[in-house]
Amino acid sequence: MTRDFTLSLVGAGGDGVVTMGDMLARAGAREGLNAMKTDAYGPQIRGGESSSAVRLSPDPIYSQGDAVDVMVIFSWAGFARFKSEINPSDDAIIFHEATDPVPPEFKRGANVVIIPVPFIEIAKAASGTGASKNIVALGMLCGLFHLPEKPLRASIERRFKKKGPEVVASNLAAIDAGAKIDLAALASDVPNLQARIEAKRLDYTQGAPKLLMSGNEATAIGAMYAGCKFFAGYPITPSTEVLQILGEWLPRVDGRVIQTEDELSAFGAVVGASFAGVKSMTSTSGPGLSLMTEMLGLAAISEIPSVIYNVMRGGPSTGIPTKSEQSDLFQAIYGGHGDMPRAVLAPADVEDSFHCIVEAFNISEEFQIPVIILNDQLVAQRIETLDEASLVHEIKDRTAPTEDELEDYKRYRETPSGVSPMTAPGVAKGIYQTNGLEHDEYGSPNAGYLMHEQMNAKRFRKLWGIRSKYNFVRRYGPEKAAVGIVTWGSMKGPAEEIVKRAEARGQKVAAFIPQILMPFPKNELDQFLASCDQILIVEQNYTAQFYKYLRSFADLPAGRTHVYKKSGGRPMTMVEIEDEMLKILEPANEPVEVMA
Amino acid sequence: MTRDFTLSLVGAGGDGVVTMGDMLARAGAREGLNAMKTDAYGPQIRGGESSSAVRLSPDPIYSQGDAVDVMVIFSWAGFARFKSEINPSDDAIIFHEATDPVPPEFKRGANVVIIPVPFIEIAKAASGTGASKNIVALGMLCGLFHLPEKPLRASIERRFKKKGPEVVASNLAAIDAGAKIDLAALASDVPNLQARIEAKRLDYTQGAPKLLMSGNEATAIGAMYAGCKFFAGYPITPSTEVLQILGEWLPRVDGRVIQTEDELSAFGAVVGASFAGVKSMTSTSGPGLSLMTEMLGLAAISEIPSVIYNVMRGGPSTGIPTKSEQSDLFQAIYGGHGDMPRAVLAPADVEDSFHCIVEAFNISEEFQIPVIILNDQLVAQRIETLDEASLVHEIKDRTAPTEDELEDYKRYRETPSGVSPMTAPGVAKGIYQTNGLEHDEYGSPNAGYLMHEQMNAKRFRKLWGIRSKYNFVRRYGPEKAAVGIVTWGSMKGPAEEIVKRAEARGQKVAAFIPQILMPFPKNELDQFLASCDQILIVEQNYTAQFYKYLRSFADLPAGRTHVYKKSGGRPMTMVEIEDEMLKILEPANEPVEVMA
Amino acid sequence: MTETTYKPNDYKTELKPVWCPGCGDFGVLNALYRAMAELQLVPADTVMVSGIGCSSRLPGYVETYGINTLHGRALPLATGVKVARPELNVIAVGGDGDGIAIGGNHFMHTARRNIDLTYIMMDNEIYGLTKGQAAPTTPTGDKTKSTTYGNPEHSVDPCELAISFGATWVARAFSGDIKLVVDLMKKAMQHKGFSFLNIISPCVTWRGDDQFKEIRAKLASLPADHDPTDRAQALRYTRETDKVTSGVLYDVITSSLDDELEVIHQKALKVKDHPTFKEIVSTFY
Amino acid sequence: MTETTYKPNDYKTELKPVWCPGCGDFGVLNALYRAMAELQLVPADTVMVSGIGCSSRLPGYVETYGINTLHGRALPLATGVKVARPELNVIAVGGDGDGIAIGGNHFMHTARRNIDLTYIMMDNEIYGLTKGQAAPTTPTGDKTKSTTYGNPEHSVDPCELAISFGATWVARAFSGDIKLVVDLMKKAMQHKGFSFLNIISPCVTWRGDDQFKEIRAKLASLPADHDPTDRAQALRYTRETDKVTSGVLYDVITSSLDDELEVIHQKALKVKDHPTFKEIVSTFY
Ligand SMILES: Cc1ncc(C[n+]2csc(CCOP(=O)(O)OP(=O)(O)O)c2C)c(N)n1
Ligand SMILES: Cc1ncc(C[n+]2csc(CCOP(=O)(O)OP(=O)(O)O)c2C)c(N)n1
Ligand code: SF4
Ligand code: SF4
Ligand SMILES: [Mg+2]
Ligand SMILES: [Mg+2]
Repeated sequence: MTRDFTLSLVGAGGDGVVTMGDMLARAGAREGLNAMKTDAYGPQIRGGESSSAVRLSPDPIYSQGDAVDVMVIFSWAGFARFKSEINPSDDAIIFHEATDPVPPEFKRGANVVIIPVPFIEIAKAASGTGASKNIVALGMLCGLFHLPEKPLRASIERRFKKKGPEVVASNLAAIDAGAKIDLAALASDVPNLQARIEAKRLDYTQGAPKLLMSGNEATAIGAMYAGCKFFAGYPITPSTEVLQILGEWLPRVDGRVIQTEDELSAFGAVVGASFAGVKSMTSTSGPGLSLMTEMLGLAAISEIPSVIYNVMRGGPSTGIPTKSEQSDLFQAIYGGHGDMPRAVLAPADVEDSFHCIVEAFNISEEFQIPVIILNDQLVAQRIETLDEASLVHEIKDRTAPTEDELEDYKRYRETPSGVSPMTAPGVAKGIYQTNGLEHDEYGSPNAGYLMHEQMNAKRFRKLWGIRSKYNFVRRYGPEKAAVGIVTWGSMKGPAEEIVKRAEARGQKVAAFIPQILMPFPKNELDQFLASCDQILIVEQNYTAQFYKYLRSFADLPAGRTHVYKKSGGRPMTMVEIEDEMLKILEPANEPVEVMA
Repeated sequence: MTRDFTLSLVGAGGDGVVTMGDMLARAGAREGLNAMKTDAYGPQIRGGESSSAVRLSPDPIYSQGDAVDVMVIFSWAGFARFKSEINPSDDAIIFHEATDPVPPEFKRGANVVIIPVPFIEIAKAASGTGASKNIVALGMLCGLFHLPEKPLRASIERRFKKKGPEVVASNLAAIDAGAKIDLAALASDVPNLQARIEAKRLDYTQGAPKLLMSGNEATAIGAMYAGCKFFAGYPITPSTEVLQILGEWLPRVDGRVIQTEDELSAFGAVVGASFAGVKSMTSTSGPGLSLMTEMLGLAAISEIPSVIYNVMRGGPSTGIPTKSEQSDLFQAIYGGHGDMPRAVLAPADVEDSFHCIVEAFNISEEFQIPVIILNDQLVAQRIETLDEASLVHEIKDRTAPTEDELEDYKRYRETPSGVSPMTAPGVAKGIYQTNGLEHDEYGSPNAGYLMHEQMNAKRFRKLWGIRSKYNFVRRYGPEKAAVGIVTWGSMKGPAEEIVKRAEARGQKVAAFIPQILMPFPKNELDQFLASCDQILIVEQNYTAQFYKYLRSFADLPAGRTHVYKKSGGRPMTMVEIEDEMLKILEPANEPVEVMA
Repeated sequence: MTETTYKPNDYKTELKPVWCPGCGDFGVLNALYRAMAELQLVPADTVMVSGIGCSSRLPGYVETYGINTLHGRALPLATGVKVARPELNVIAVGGDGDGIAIGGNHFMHTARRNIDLTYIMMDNEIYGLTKGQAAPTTPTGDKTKSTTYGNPEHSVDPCELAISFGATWVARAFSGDIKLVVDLMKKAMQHKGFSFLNIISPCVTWRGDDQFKEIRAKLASLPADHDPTDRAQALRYTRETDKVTSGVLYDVITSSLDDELEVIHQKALKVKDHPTFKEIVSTFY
Repeated sequence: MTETTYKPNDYKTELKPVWCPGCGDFGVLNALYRAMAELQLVPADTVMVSGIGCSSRLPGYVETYGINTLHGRALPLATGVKVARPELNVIAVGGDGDGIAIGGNHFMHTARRNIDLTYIMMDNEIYGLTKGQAAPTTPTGDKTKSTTYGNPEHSVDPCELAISFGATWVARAFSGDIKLVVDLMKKAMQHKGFSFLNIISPCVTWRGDDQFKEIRAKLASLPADHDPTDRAQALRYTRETDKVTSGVLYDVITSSLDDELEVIHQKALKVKDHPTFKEIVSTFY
């Protein structure tokens, strides 16, 4: 028995492995299990290879997991595409479609069990079509590994209801047929098969159903929660879901959604709508964020609240559009000509995605500043379970000017906080013109250097206020640690797991994960740095963007700071980071030099 | 007598002060004097206030100068607009149009002399029109202060030849009339007038004529020198001159120039033309640079040589389009999603502008990488004298693949330098497709994470090669110094002057000015840091972009590093930086905290 | 509110225009004050949006809410304002370079979507603010600061483009002809949908003082029987070189995106009327 | 060189298209191989440029120099290639979203300048690569991934736009009708100036398998007396909803920017023929 079960499904086009993964994760969530699922696709637009990894556990799940316990392979050719990304555990059990024999080049671990199963044949016999082989496989897996079969059946009924009772019935028949597969007959040559399967059976008791959603979904509902009433966007992988979900839902709560001709206009419309007094956002990915650079400056200088949700994929340029990488940090923090303030947030998991979007609106509205959220594709597109109770967050609104402030109304009035009273069209005494030219307190163009310095100071002063109010940081591990891991975004999962495992081994390892990157919670970081003997900065990009950013304002301890960074394209595994961390505990290790 | 003469001319629309400044600087250059001239304008498109400052000296000129020796004011209303930017010296002599009396609010220094002169009346009498009052003033100034009258007359002849002999004659008459002005009569109340004027007479002997050009002009001719044969651009202040000059000149040397619909297409066309094998560039300013962000990533990943000349104006957004600021550094160094290499250069004066553009083409062509030049508006649009002999620079070209390399041609072949053989259309065996998707050595799309890491490494490896070959740095002052100033761009002038003045005072002050900012000449910087007790970083922007960038890779000495930064809009004066430097020599001074 | 009627001067702000003496944009501005007064537009309920250029400075001189955006991006922001707050009057203004060069795509798509706003282009056939480079409207062959040897490109007619893009109301006028401009501005603002008014507004500084005279000489009116609902007929008056025909070239009614979004709103409410957050979240079980 | 004649297969690269089985783009690709062979285009002297989208993957499958650029930016790069090296054959390809949504402005200006290149649009009325959102070509009312309640926007006809923008050769064809596509591709490439070929190329994945049947049913040919030099006549075949008329809608000759730049070159040489650097510099004394 195990409390942690990771399954990997691989197939060619039409094999339905993504559906399988989805149904299983959903079934798990209904049973009250924690679930996490990540899909991967080849370059084909449709009909290409795909894979789906599902992790289920009654205990917290930190990441998709490094090694896979059980695999179902419908197509070895498909598997070939993903083989560098899928890591079967030493004693994995691999089921494969019997008509597609194991290719000679497949290197199996000594203790790995490989069992051919005639999924297609069984599916045909049970339901009249080989297409339901994925459902057969689900039935088999449930029976063998104690996966949540009941909710799976319910979900089949729901999913196929529209297609008529026969379809439902034939799919249920496929489940049954799968459950009845006689493994002993198929794998008579495998010693101890029953015991090995037994060892991988999921040990759990049913609990209250959990929500299951992706980071993009959590962002979309978070936006609605925050009161967003205008969305403009342009489709781009891996963030398009936000446009699609809000396109469906926002009109139901009196919001409006438009798809624009490009990203320049998407963010432009957001700035316009927000000027008009409506909470507004866009979503995009790297190429779109780059295109929004100039408009970001307009939002900053005209102090118009606005939110950009950016999902990071592999870069630069079109790069690797479907894979995760943490390489838009520089663009988010520094992108744009001139000195322009902005805030930058980075969710560390699906639940955070909800909190970050609400926080983004809060910061943006309260401080009249553009806010960028950087989500990892990994978090944005994987699905995770969460508790409904966690979806609660304070909501802030733009404060309307007082009557006093409307006398001789100064849109950009000097204030200690840098935040000035902001009206919206309709207020007779609050009329003003804003612009991207430097301006005086009324908003009138002014090219004087003293005014420029004053207005820069006003705009940047807001960052201090944000920093003092918003210091959303996660810290794991003991008060004093031998190694402190500093990382962000999706790397939180592995980092948290490493801390837990170190604790179990009696090692003192801590982790620091900021959800707000700009303005950076520097005090919290300084405390953390002071509490650790060695620092390991972990990030998924080639140029060590996070490390360089931290260096630019923090005093990282010389000779005791280490960087582990890597290009994206495959999630960093917990084990590789842990190995790096363990190396640091050996004294001979030298810090890395990183190019300027 | 003086060897350093600074004149400031201020007028309203139509007063012709900019022409005056121009003629005077040109006359100086012809005489072999060093000259520097900077103009300034009010917000009116035409007919608004303008001012022109001219500095002349037989000795090197480092900057436009902090204080003004002599002023001509045609309009006190015009002066009011610039008063915070013009600083008359304690014993300045101010001539003003007699019909426009000194306004009561004008605060004159105790030793400042103010002399009303009926320029308009004299002009009318001499040439029949008050419009030549600026020429009258020039005649007067030449006579009084020993300014180069002969070349001035020659230039009047050339300038007005097209308008006919009467116009020439009347302008020459204006010069004569100015020269004959009887100052003693106009300023009978000024004690010691003759001696005071005498003190400000320029002491020089005629030398070989010098070139006189702006940074934008030096850039345009440098581009031609480097072999640029394609230019695409979109007009934007303060860099439009490059488009205009190349539009006129490039076709004469078989080059082509197009004005595109926007900056995205301008840089796109450059990348296309360069792919086709032709040395290509664009010019722009902040807003345009922001718009080119996405295309920069394409140039980086597809490794297409390309040059962007960016003139920095006041930001963010439209900001202050006609004024200087060093605030596009972050965008140039960090702008863009994903990890994307680029090189960044920054000329420190007009002559450097020539060298930097040639160097930009060299780096770009040799390393197949986009190169951005950041010029300060101050350098780009002021005019300066230089020696023709200085306009010499080595030129590098793209290396064509060898026959061997064309067998099984790999456009992105792994090489130790990261530079791969690059063909151009027309070469039968060198056909390849490039793209913004991550790709393998042939250029075919490849989303594998190992390939991505490999290609990132290949692309970034080029930076090490550039760093080892191109370390264009200026260093002034003693080997060991009490204070070392680290600055860039137009701040070189004041820094160099401060070093000279400190030397004269017996203080040990050094300065370090890199012309290449990315990859940064780190070894040279480290040596400099090691050679100075205290470090003063000087830059003209609000957020200390240069300081933060330096921090991100260099170990600035803790507790001994100081930052002096300020928003743009007015050139930083030598004196204010010197004051800051002097403060550091007092031990009580504390380093500044700068926001993350 | 005590004030109930607005006079032209009530729409004036304290800012003094930065334009050159004699610039055509003064006529546009004065006409706008009058048109607004005649329509009694409520300043607080009106938003003017512009790009960057001499002409784009105009919102600063009009007492309404205003956004001076980026070069070429007036229409995206105007779209955001109108879609988010359909009850507001939205007027976008700017130059020919702003609207047709860098902003051409937004012009196309805003017209196509028939967003209910008025777009006034001050067409001077040049880039004024940057001191005289060729615009897409600059006649072929003309020498400008950026075309030493004459403009090598074919020029466009903004009204032709507007009609092709899908604008539902398109007119042309000359800034020297204030009465007509006022009249057309009023009609444009009253039109339901995207109305485009091209005002020939000479740049005396970079195109010369003669422009006013030359254009006035070419001015022509639409024939009495012109049918502005006939697209082909309307297009006949574009690409004219010998004449500048002013008046309402095109005028039809089709659905506007802001209306269609209300239709969607109603459809969406039928599917699920104001779900609570809990209801939204529950779809993720 | 030993090889003197090219067969369609010689233009094939080793890459296997990533397109879905049945995608209309296969027909376009095959037609292109044939058209190139019939014209005996020299691969080394040909540059294909595309944006981003399913269709924009095409250059990778054709043995010529190629640049897969950014979403929407094929034409600026194609312009750079052609202006810098006028002797090359330049073919730009891409999707309707790429060319009309994000790239619409470049479409307009490249057509206006009449750059001598061929632009082939694979029009599937959808964003294919991003999995099925509405494009500017998606019919009004259609439900897509981004228009749950039906597309609220008016759609455009790419050929109408091309003609309005100033393209000098405009044709429409259906990817299922390979013979005509080959023929039109050849004509397009032989045209001197900006030629635009709109190929209806169904997306079976996001628009459904029926597309091929439906379009085939609507296919119509131009009448024999169609005069492709008559702009108004050409425009008549745009915005059709009941028919899909294929063939050469428009075909005229005007100067192309690349030619005009050569005229400028000659003018410039007359002013100053190949000045040395010293001569250039001497103007700054
Ligand atoms: C992104 C960007 N590119 C270029 C500019 C420079 N620029 C400002 S206004 C302008 C063109 C002005 O022409 P037009 O829009 O016709 O307005 P006009 O001044 O003629 O009224 C340009 C190119 C800019 N501000 N921003
Ligand atoms: C700047 C930018 N925005 C968005 C995208 C995402 N994107 C890729 S292709 C595409 C649209 C594809 O549609 P189309 O051009 O019609 O080509 P098709 O796939 O239909 O052939 C989009 C929106 C991108 N790659 N870059
Ligand atoms: S430059 Fe031209 S358009 Fe601009 S204000 Fe002057 S006259 Fe008007
Ligand atoms: S998604 Fe559509 S356009 Fe793309 S390859 Fe598939 S069928 Fe073709
Ligand atoms: Mg204009
Ligand atoms: Mg498409």
